[in-house]
Amino acid sequence: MALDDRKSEFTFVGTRPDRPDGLDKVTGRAKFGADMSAPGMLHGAILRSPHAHARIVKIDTSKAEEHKDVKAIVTRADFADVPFKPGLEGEFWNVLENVMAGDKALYDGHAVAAVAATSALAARDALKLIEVEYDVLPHVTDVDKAMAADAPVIREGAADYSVPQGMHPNVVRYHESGHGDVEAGFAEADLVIEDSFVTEATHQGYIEPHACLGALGSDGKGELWCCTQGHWIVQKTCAALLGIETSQLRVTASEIGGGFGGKTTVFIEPVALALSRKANRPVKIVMSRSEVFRATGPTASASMDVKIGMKKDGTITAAQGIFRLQGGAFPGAPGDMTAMCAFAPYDLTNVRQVGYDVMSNRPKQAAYRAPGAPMGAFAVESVLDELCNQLDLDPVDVRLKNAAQEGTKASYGPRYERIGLVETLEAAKAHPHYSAPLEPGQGRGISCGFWFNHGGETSVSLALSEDGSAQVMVGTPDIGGSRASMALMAAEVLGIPYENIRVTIADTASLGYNDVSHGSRVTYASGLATIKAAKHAVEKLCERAAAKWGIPVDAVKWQDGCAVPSGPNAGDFDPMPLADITADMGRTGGPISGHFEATPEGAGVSFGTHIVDAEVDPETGKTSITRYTVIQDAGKAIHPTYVEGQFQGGAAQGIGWALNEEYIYGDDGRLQNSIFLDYRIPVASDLPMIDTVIVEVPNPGHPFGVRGVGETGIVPPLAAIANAVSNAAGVRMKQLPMSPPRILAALKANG
Amino acid sequence: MEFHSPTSFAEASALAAKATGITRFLAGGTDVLVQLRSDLVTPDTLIDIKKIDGVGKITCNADGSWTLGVAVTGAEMSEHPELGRDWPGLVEAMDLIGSTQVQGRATLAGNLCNGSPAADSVPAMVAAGVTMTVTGEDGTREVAVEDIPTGPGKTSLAKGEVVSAVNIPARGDNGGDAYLRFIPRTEMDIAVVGVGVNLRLDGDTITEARVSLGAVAPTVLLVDACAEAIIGSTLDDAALDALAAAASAACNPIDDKRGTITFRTEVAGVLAKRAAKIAYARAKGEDL
Amino acid sequence: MSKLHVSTTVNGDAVEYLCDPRETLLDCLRDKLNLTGAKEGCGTGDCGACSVTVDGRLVCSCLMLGAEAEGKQIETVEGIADGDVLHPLQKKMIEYAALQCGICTPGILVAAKSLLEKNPNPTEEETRYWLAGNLCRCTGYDKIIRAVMDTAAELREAS
Amino acid sequence: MVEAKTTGEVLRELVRAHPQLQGPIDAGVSIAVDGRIIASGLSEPIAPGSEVYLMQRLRGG
Repeated sequence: MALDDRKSEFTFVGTRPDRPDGLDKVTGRAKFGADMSAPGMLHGAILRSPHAHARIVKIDTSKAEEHKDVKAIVTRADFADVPFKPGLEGEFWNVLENVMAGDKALYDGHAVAAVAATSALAARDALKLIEVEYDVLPHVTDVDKAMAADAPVIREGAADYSVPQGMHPNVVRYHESGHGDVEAGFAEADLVIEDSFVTEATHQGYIEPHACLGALGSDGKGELWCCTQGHWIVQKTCAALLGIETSQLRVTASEIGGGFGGKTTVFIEPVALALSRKANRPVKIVMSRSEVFRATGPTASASMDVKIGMKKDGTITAAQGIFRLQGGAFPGAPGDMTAMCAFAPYDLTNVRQVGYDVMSNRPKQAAYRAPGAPMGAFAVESVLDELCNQLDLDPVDVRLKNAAQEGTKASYGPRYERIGLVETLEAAKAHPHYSAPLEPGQGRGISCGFWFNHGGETSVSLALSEDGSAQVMVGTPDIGGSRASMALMAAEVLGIPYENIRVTIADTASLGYNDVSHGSRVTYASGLATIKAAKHAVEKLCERAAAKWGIPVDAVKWQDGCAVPSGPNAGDFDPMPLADITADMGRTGGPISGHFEATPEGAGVSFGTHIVDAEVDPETGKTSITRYTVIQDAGKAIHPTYVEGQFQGGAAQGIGWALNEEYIYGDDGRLQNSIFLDYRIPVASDLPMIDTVIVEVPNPGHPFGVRGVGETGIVPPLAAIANAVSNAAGVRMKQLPMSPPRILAALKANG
Repeated sequence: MEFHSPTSFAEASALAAKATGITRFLAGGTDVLVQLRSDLVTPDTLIDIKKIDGVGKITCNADGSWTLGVAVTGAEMSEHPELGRDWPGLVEAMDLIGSTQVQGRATLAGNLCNGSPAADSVPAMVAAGVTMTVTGEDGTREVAVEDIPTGPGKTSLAKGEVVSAVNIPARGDNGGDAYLRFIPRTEMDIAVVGVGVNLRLDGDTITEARVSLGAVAPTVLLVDACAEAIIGSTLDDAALDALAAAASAACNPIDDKRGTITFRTEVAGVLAKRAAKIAYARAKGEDL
Repeated sequence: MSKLHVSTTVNGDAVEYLCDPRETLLDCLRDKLNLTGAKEGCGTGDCGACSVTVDGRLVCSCLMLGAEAEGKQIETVEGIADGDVLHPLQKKMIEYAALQCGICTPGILVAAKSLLEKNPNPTEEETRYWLAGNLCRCTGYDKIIRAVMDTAAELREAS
Repeated sequence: MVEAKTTGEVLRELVRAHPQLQGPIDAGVSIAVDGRIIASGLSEPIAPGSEVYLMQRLRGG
């Protein structure tokens, strides 16, 4: 799309005003998923499989039905008949099968039945009265084992067109890309290092468990309130799973208590609606934390082989990676994303990458912040660090030497537009952290990271009020302060104060389709749409001013919140402020609004470089992170404080993933650590302050230069921390998390 | 579930004695409520003992020993100036359990009766020689802490018996205690290994010692071999190595989500040394 | 399973409710008193989103039964502001952008207020350890810690 | 070799010339035109001499 309206001097953008929902959120007034209730409301609860893999022989609900407080029970039979297709093509079927098991329970925690009762306790009690007869089947939860010839087959026919002949049926998608001749490249190298790496599945770990309140009638009309990253996908999916028309279901997104990719699909929402339809009363379902861990989307686990050749001067001659990702009992593990992102920071003549999407008896993976990218970066950047160590080269210099720039043919194919990787590396090199001395026992690591960023379907409306204030309706749930960013961008275009703009997350009945708040797309795409919608309104404001002045509309321009005459023959009029035009808009042609809808296609890829210091206790293998610096290209920071927050949050999640977070399965295929006590996300005392540097290399695909910032920040930490820990411990750590038992074992093995 | 709030231990004991099904006493509730909520244990009878007179008191007796009510929380122990001066290791062990919020509720008796081998306060109590007063239908008896847990989630308390007081010995002269645990984070974890050390000096020489290990066996262990390794020494390197070896040798752990057998065995020795050094310094009057 | 009648005081208001003995204080605050500011993030006392004070003591309301609230003084996030005047901590949380999604914010505020009442001059380490039971997944804690410490400094100056 | 002036035409012409591409295209592809990744738009113009690159459709978190 033409960006004839690019802007680089700003009045409002780049300032740091208070967020519009701040007061609600510090007073407890903000309504999150579980905070809504309705007259006559019932409470739902879901019965889940205790087995990793089992045929469901029989479900006897008769005793539960006799419970006096039970008003409805649903099983798979209460959902629509959605067609099965291989791969991601049949995603509705995959989601339905995940939401409520069909013939088989495919993982520990898989939903098999649900109850609605007059209280939450009664619903839980009633679950215990449902008798399920299982025929337990062999299971597999490890990615390498799931690909082995003797692995139990999760589902025949799930593989799509991409999978080469002869692979195990659990391999359901395959990706291969690259360019040049890697063998020739390895032959040119002075040193080639090839190594294998493993990462465990982690959970997005949002503090708000999934919650929803649904009402659906036998007339096919429904209402749904839920915490989600995207209520249109909820609307579309629920309608498909329940066999109703999409437009008859109105979905309102609550305030959302974190998502990080994990709330981009549905789990309990169709169940609440099915129960509601059966009971003819509103039904609320709130997941427990244990249900969140067992039955919502963790990320994929990975097993990876990376081989890189380098010359003595640091030039990379060839790079190859094989990335096997396990995404639970459904297609979707982002092996393709891992492969495409792994080498993306570098300008490579010879590169080849292969990604596998493998099924196992685990919950269906969901996106988690730059899905797939952190694992690949861990493997690649670890090998790069080892090459630097062995060739005695500075790790930042080597990355600078090989860094991708504008015009570089990316490892995944296309050529880059203007990008900011070099700028982040130069900032890293100049940062005092990089040259600060280390204490004994400490090590320093650096890593680069890449993420594509995303545009996506977007629709925004803006309406002006008579008093000259503006309301903006956007369709992307605000997870981290995006209402403030939207208001800043609208203020910039309209020329009215930030405080005079109210941004609302519209429900599905109030706006056209909006893609999910994911892919770091909100500030980019909803921002772009907000800017365009505001410009649309400005055009109308100029028309009204022209009519009032009696001059042609092209003789009016918009400046600092006022219509002003433009050009030599426009006439001599005082600037007409926005509020003067809206004051009598009812009498001068009616309401003034702006609208914009599109799929913006210039998201602009993003790079970051992280520096981290770690200290390892050689006697116990315990690691502490002593210093952390995030440097990332934001294109243009609309609200810099929230950009910093995204950087810091990404780093913190990466620290958890690198050091302690993991899905631990027992031999029985059951998840062992489904509470926050045992699934160890970082606590306040685990972390240092996290320093940030915002690099601004404007994205040519956004009027203000915005690049998304939400996801790239979690790509470098795994590798940066692994490099720091490896350098501190004197032994290369190849498995995440680098928990103390693993570090101590590596230290012992190393003598 | 029936809920009772008796006003005496005799009443509490009687309620428990006649109850059928699963009975739990509710002090801080930080374990009972978690088990209730997760449907692990849903008691048929829950007896809240916090309405009983005196359960919130910390008393220093004339002989220097201490009596703590069973509802005294970790936070109250940490805030008590003299208790922490006498038994810093014990107070710190209690303080390690959970968050500030959990400290506002959790109790020594609850931590003990939950029966977890990884309970942080228990090795510290064992090392300190703490006893529990137990009230049953036939009156009260005094039981050493190490004799109460019999396995994960199990205790030696009979039906109708309830812990009614915590008795901490007099500190006496030239003594010091310490408790260290290993967790992967800095807070909010269950001990992977825990070590409590309590010792007394004559000059520079250790004359008495009790060393206790947590999370390395089905119950918290009182390890005589550890004590023997350092008694008679000035905690020189040889004694420390012997202590570490004895600690590791006493371990009988499992591989689980929190740690491996190898790791626990190794780290038990490491922590035993570190804890002994702290206890020794405290016995010397150094402020740690 | 008969219900228990509980009389208690929440944010200075005398309230009563009937609860099942299995219901937590958090259940009662949210479902019976419609005080939904305290959140259930875990139900096991590990996340702190349900933090309240009971007789001045910071606790997780998910780790206390509704029945135990009889006769107590309970303070929740809804009681932190004084009428239309925000508490300095609330102001600083907004000013520092110390919240992203905001689900942990009520618990952080209750816990931080309790810290500053007990220790008006906490170090960064003391602040971090006091708040270790309040999980935040969005911010990396940096801005939260800064907001709390700056509030402490401001309150010290004002007093 | 296909002739096309927009992203949509590229996909149509590709399937016409290579029917085996129907599967991958149905499964979702993005087209990069001179480096800019077009996630879904069918009407994005392709200038003569542009570099066009087909990728599996990107997903975000």
